[in-house]
Order: sequence, then structure tokens, then C-alpha cells
Amino acid sequence: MDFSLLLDPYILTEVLVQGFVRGAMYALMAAGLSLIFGIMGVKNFGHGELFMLGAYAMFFVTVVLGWPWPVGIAVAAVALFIFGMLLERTLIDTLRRKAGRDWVLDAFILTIGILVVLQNLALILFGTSRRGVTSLIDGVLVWGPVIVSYERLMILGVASLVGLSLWAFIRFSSLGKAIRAASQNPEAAQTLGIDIRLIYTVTFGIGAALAGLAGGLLISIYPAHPTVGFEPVIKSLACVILGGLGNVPGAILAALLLGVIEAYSAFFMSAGWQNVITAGLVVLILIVRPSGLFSSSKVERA
Amino acid sequence: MALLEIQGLKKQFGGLVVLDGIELEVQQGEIQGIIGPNGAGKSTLFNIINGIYSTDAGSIRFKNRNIANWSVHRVARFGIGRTFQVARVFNEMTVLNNMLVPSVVMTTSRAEAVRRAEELLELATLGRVRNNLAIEISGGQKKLLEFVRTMMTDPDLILLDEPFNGINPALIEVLIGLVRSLNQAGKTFLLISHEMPHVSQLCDRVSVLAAGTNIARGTPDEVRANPAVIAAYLGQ
Amino acid sequence: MGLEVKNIVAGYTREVPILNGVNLTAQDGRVTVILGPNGAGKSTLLKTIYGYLTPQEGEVLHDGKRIQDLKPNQMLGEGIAYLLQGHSVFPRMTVEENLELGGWIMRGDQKRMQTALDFVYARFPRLREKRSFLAGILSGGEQRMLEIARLTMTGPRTILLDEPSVGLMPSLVDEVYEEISKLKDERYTILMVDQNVRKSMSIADYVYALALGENRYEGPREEMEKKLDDIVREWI
Amino acid sequence: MTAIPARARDANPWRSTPVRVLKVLFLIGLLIFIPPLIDNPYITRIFISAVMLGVMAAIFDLMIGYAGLINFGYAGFLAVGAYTSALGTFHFQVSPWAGLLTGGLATALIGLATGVISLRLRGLYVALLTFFVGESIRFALSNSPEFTRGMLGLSVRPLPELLGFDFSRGNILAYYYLLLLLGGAIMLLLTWLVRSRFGLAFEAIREDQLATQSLGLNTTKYKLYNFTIASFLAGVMGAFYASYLGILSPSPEEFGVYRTVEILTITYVGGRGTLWGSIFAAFLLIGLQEYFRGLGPWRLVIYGSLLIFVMLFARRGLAGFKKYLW
Repeated sequence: MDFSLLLDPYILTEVLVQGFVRGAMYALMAAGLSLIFGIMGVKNFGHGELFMLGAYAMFFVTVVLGWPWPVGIAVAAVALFIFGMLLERTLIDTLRRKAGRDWVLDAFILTIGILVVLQNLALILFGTSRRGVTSLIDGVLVWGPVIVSYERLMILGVASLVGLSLWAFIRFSSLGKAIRAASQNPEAAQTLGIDIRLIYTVTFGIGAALAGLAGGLLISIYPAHPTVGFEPVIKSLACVILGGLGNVPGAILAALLLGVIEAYSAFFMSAGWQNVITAGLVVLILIVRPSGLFSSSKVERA
Repeated sequence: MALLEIQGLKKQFGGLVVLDGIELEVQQGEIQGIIGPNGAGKSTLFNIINGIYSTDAGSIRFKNRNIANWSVHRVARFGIGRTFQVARVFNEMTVLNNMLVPSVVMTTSRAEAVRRAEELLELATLGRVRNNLAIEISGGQKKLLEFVRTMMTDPDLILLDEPFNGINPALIEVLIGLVRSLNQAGKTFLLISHEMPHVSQLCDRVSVLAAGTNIARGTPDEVRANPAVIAAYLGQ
Repeated sequence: MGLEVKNIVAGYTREVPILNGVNLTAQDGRVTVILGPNGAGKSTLLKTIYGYLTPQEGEVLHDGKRIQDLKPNQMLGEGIAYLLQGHSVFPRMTVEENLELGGWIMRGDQKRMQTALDFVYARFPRLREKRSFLAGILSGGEQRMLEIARLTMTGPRTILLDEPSVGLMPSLVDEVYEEISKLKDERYTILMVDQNVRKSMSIADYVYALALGENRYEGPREEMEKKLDDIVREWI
Repeated sequence: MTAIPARARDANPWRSTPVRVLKVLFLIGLLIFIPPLIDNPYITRIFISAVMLGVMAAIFDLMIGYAGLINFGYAGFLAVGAYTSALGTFHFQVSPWAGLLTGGLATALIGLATGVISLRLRGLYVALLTFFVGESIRFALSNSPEFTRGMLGLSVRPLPELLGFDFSRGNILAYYYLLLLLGGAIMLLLTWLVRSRFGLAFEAIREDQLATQSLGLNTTKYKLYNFTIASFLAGVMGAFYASYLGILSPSPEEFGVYRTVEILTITYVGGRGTLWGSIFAAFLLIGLQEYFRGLGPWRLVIYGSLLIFVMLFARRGLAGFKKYLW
């Protein structure tokens, strides 16, 4: 192994861009997962299927209808926002009223059921073939030794924009403040007139929209097929744990870190061993620091 | 020599001092009550004796050993049983199986354990519901079940945390009868309660806790007449 | 008018009601204090009024309107604010955000929100100084100020207070009652549950003493003050 | 002392003890005689799948249903048993019969280690930790093709002849009866375990750890017993699975999350905390799957919907219907 290769600017940019694109996908997924967990205590194992549905929505809009890609991304996000709210109101809300003290674990199992159903419905409706596009935008940016495709720049751009908007929404909008309030002290939030059930529904919708958006955005790299959500959900689950359960900025940071680590380690080992590294890292974190890498507070072990 | 002797016990959570130098002694064979206004630190005291919380300072001598900071199960095996303010029964187990859980770590035979359990259930008027799931019985019955379940470990000292809370008058009579007869059989009790009539009925001595310290001790009548106690209940 | 509670029966389970027919009236613009020993049902009463518990029997009227079928999050819209027992600030949000959330139900109206903020800051200059601090790093006393200030953001007519001084260091308790008496001067209707008998009596207009989920004593402050020692003696 | 409720329940003659014994004997009879009588390898394979997955689900239930510990990397644990046995034969000529034991022991070791590192965690965190442990195992297997042949697939020798019984691959009835013996032994062991003092300890831990400790039980110790015993049995089943299947590959369907979900669904549909419910649920679900084979992925949709339905509306699973069916 020639380590000096890594300092080569061509390779370095390639690795970093590759890493950030992956990281962006993990971040979009992990932000939604973490948001949903932080506020509702639901670890959504079916989050990858929302990614998958986003990818199909994107394919439908851009390839079947032939509309421009920004419309596709918007449609993916909005469709999944609505779908997510429906899922919450019909299934998760019902469970909340029935489960009592086992709620967190039972909600996790419920989302597994959702995963199985959605994945196989997709198989029935769309078949096994991969439906993607070669690229949403053609061309490459050449800047000195650095060569990056416009497509990847677009992905990074859109992901950053969405990340920023999410941050601004949670930080500044009144609904965003209500969501934060509900996560910090639901009982007090209720006394201020905030409808907690509505907050839960909207939160799940937002998480689903982020997953759908990620699925649409990355369609050229991950073409739509029924099991496309598997890798993103596992990796984003890892990021959520690394970042600290319910800590959205932590999850995003962990996602970018993981993306770059994976891109780098692609130089040293096969993709298979990367997965072992990721899983091993998560196990290690859960053992030594269950509150995650970026959290100062002690974790509630529920 | 007292059965339980607590000296200089201190505990803080964050910056808030909850227990500030508690002194307490419980003699073998007595029934002692602990009363005090809300936030006096009564339940915290039990949780520390029981091993749930660590201590910041002080000693807890029980049967001549300092049991401060022992693990919960070790304290239990060394002879301290307890109940909780809200009864912690095993909801999805039958009443009888609730009773048999302590026998897991005892040397008695299963048949012997079942016999003892049924005897205690009868005394607690729970014989009829022994095959029901614990979740199906009333709140008062749960409190009684929790109490007799503790008795299965054959403890020397039993800590009762608000035993009369949320339980109907008939069951209170049962409970008081049980405590009395077990006491006559040599068991020692320390109980937290705000229901003074029952405390007076049962207890030889009462300790008053307020703001994390003990401010008075004596017979129920002495305590009731103590101006410092009334002042504590009136607040500052 | 004010707040009227008529013959309320309520509890966490049907079989053991905590409140067994409580009656009380909080007069408009007055401070009404509810006293009682632990377990008398004081906090449960506030929770029932605020819609956390549905009464099995009885009525709750606010300015003549039946409110017992409303949910907690609809109460502020009816002009009733509620200070929960214990900490209720949002610790990882700034002081100003906490206040804005106090005005959540008027979120569409930027002008009204600003007026409310200005008003609150004028009342609590210390909160203005610390407006951009996270609420979690404020001192215990400041957090309680913030909670009280937050209650007034929407200009409610009635305020329910559950143990406003519990868990505070003794030195801060006076400040809290000073704030409450300011609220009294501003003619809010206040219904307060309190352990700190003397302090709450000092600002009360009318006092109820509950026992075992029922009315025990009631009367204007002056009248009740004379009986205070006797009332408290019943608790111990 | 009279136990009125219990007596009242027994008043129904269909629920009296002798009738129950007959019903159990009848079901066992069906298990023993249907496959040879029908004598159709397809039916026999369905029976094998159902019994095997049912027993695996009952072992899973020992953890989740009795002690409240979820092993969401369960399929990875089965893989340890399967691969230990198969690799032992492949590389070191260990008899596959001994492999049943080595598979179990290796998995017990992994289970003990996982138990130790997950002790501080609860509920969801145990699920996440075990999930990633399971995935690590699977990835490690697929990434060491020089030793495990990875995704190429490891062929496993059939069980050698024992006591005159022929276990060549064609003779699946022999595998079926071996499974009935092995599975029966495991089920009896599990039943004994949950009815013993251990079972009481496990259930108490599931219900309330602090109350359990306050009664003098060292909850840590019993959690480790639970996890280790369940892992040992899972390893034995994994080793049997390897011999029966003949070829192993660490795919997600075989030893990954899909297999875990399949087993978990059987456990939940059978009813948490009811060992024998898992066997009934396995026959129901495997039966449904086969019945709807023509429907392709629809059968998995039914699978998932059933899990959702159980979580929302029939929270005790089939066991909740026991009074109507049994």
C-alpha cells in the first residue's frame, strides 16, 4: 500500500467528494431518524423504505414524466412528508395508545413490520429491476488538479441547502420551537397550548420527507429498487448512535465523518470490511459511550 | 445495640442537598415511623438504605456491618426488605409467582416456598386471587402483595414506603394486622407515612424529617405536641 | 365568576378515586390557596381542572363555561395557565425562546408577541439581561421566575400554581412569593396548591384545606389563620 | 384452600387435563406421521422449515418473551453455530455430530460476551447493540472467503451414518426425525427452564429489575444465564441447519436481518412469553407462505402485515386466542 497516493490532489479530492456525497446521504437519513427518535422515542427501522419510495418518486417524475430534476426532488420530499404523516397517524399513534411501558421497543418492532410490507409492495409494483438515471446533470468541473462532476456538486449543494433549511426551521420557526419544546419537556409544552399529537405527526412527516428527498437526490448513484434502502438505513442508524440518540447535529456530524472514513478506507480494504469497521465502531461506542461521541449529557438507558 | 444505625448520612443531587446529616436508629423488634413534609428526603433515605443510591457521606450500620453503598440485591439478602411508594409488582406474572420470585435465591424447596407463599397470601386476604395476573388486582391488593412478597425473603428489617396510600380502609386493617403479628414474631419495621392516625396506631416511636435533617423523635404523642414539628409543617 | 369546581370525583384508576367530591371556587382577581397533607389530592385536583384527568363526576366551570371535556393544550386558549410542579423550563432553549413558547397560541401575531415580550421584560428585567442564555444554565430561582413570566405571556385570566416553592433553596423562596403577590396585585385569578403553609397564607385571600380527597375546612384568610395550628396538627 | 378461578376454568370438559393430554398426543402424532404418510419431499421440507424456525423462535422467545432482552442480531448467532460446525468439518475433519456441540459452545461464548457488553444497556439499546454484533459476524464471514468461502458458499458435508440411520442428503425424512428429536429436546429443556426458578427470575427481570433486585436476586447474573443459554441452543440449531441445508452463505436472507425478522415475527405472532406458541405460529406462517407461494412477494406482505396487526391489535399473539382454540 502506497500511502503517498493519498496526498495526491486528484485522489484526495476524489476521496473527499466521494466521502461527502456519501456523508450527505447518511446525514439526510440520520437527521430524520434522529429527529424522530429524539422527539417520539421511535427508532424507525423502516426509514430505508422511505428512502426507496423517494427514489421511485424521483424516477417517476424525471424519467416517466420527463420533468426537470428539481421538481422530482420536491415531489419526492412532499410525497413522503404526507406518507410519513399518514403512517404516524394510522399505525404509530395507535401503538402509542396500546403499548404502555414497552412503547420504545414495540415501536421499533412495528417499524420492522412496516419495512417488510413496504419493501415487498415495492417488489410487486415495480419489480426487481433497477430504475435510475445515469446522471441528472452532465459535465465536470475542472479546477487545477481538481476534477468534480457537476452532479456531485449539485448533490452536495442541495443536501447542504436542505440541512440549513432544516436547521433554520427548527431554530427559528414557531413550529420548530414547539418541536424542540416537546422533545425537552412534553408536559410543559402541553400546558402552553402545544398539541403534542400534532407535533409527533409532523415530526414523523419531516423525517420521512428527508428520507424521501435523499432517495430522490441520489438516484443516479443508487437507482431505485425494492431493497435500495437497506444500506442507507443501516449506515444512518450507525450515525444516529455515534452522534448520540436524538442528537440531530451529532448525527449529521457523525454522518459526514463516516462518509469520509468510508471513502478513505476504500483505499485500504474491500467494501465488505468497511461494513465490519462501521459495525465494530458502533458496538464499541455502545459499550464505552452509549450517549454517543458528541454528547455531554448522560444517556437515559431506557 | 441497635439493629439499624445511621450516622451523618448526606446526599446531594446536583447542587440540591436532599439529606443533610441524618441520624437514625432502629431497635430490634420495634415499629418506627418516619414522618415529615413533602421533600423532606424520606424516600431518598429508603433508596439509600436499599442501595439504589450511593451515599455522599455517613454510615449505615445494619447488624453491625456498614452496608452503605452495597448493591441492592446484597442489601436484600443481608436482611432488609422494602416496599415502594407506588407498588412495584410483576404485572404480567400471577400473584403466586410474584410471591415465589424471592425463592429463586433461597435454599428452601419449591413445595416449602409455595406453602409459605400461600400462607402469607391467605393472611393478606389474597388467597382468592393467587392465580390471577398481578395486573388484574386492585391497587390496594398490589400494595399488600408487594408487602407479603417482601416477607418471603424472611427479612429482619422491613422498610414500608407509604403503605397506606391508595388502599381502602378494609385492606388497611388487614395490613395493620399483618404488621402487628409479624412484629410480634420478631420482625422490625421502619415505615414512612403521612397518615398519622395509622402511624400512631402502629408505631412505638416516630422520627420527624424536614429539609433533609431529623428535627424530632419520640412517641407519636410527644412528636405531635412538639412545636418544632408543627413549625416544620407550616413552612418557613 | 372565576373558576368553580363542583363535586369533582376523579383519580388515576376508577376503583381508587383520589378526589371524592371536592367543591371549591377561586374568585376572580383573588388568591385562593389549597392546603392539605400529602395525599390529600391537591395536585390531582389541579390536574383534573387542567384536563389531564377526566372527572368521573362533577363539573369544572371557568367564567361559567364547562371546561372539563377540554384537553390540556386547549386550556390556555380558555385563559387558564398552569405552573407544573417541579422544573418546567425548556433547558436547551434560550430564555427568550421559552417566553415565545409561552405565547405559542398567538404565534401568528408578531405584534402581540412583541408587546407581550416587552411587558414581561419590563416586569422581569433580569430575564431581559439573560434573554439569550440557555434556560438550563439559569439558577433555580431564575428558572422559576422564567416559568412564572412564561405563564403571563398570553395574558390569561386564571393561573394555577402547583407547589411554586418546592425544590428551591430556602433563600429563593421569598422571591417567588413576592412575584406571586405581584401577580395578585395585577388582579389575576390565582389558584395555588402549597406545602409552605405560612408563606402561602401570607398572600391568600381565601383558603381551602383538603383531607383524603374531600373538603375539610375553608374560610377567608383571617379566619383560617386562627385555626392554622389545629389544621396542621391534624396532618401529623 | 380452594382456588375457585382455576376450578371454574377446568369445568369445561374440553379443557380438562386428560383431554389436553390427548390433544397434545394427537398433535405430536401428526408431526410424526404426516410426513412419512404423505411421503412427498416437498411436504417434508415444509415440516422441517416449520419445526426448525419454530424452535428457533422459541429460543428467541426465551430472551425477549421471558427476560425482556431482545437479540436483534439473532441470525448472526445462528450463523456462528452453522459455520463453526461446518468449518470444523471442512478444515479440521471434526465430525458434524460433534459440530452440533461445538456450534452450540462457540455461540454460547459469543452470547456470553455480547451479554457482558450489553449489561449496562436496556431495551432498544440492547436491540441496536446485538444488531450490529450480528452484522459484524455476518460481514466477517463474507469477508474471509479464503477461510469461509464467503458469498461463494461453503458446502457442508451431510451428517455421517449414526446407529444405522442414513443421513445422506436424499433422505430428508432422517433429517426430519433428527430435528424432531433435537427440537423436542430443546423445547422440553426450555419449558423446564421457564417453569424452574430461572424462569421466575427471568420474568421478574422483564417486569421490573429494581423490584427483582430488592428481593435479593442478582439480575446481572440471570441476564447472562439467559443470554448464554439461548445462544447455546441457537448455535445447536444453527449447526443442524448447516447440515440440513448443505450449503452456507452469509447473505442477509440467510443469516442477516431478514432471517432475524422472520424469526421475530414468528415469536411475536405466537405470543411473547409462550414457547409453544412459536411452534404453532411457525406452522401458520410457513404454511401461509407455502400456500401463497404463487403470490410471490405478497406472502411477505402478509407476513409484515401480520406483525403489524399483532403489535397493534393482538398484542398477545396466538396465545391471546388460546381460550378459543385450545
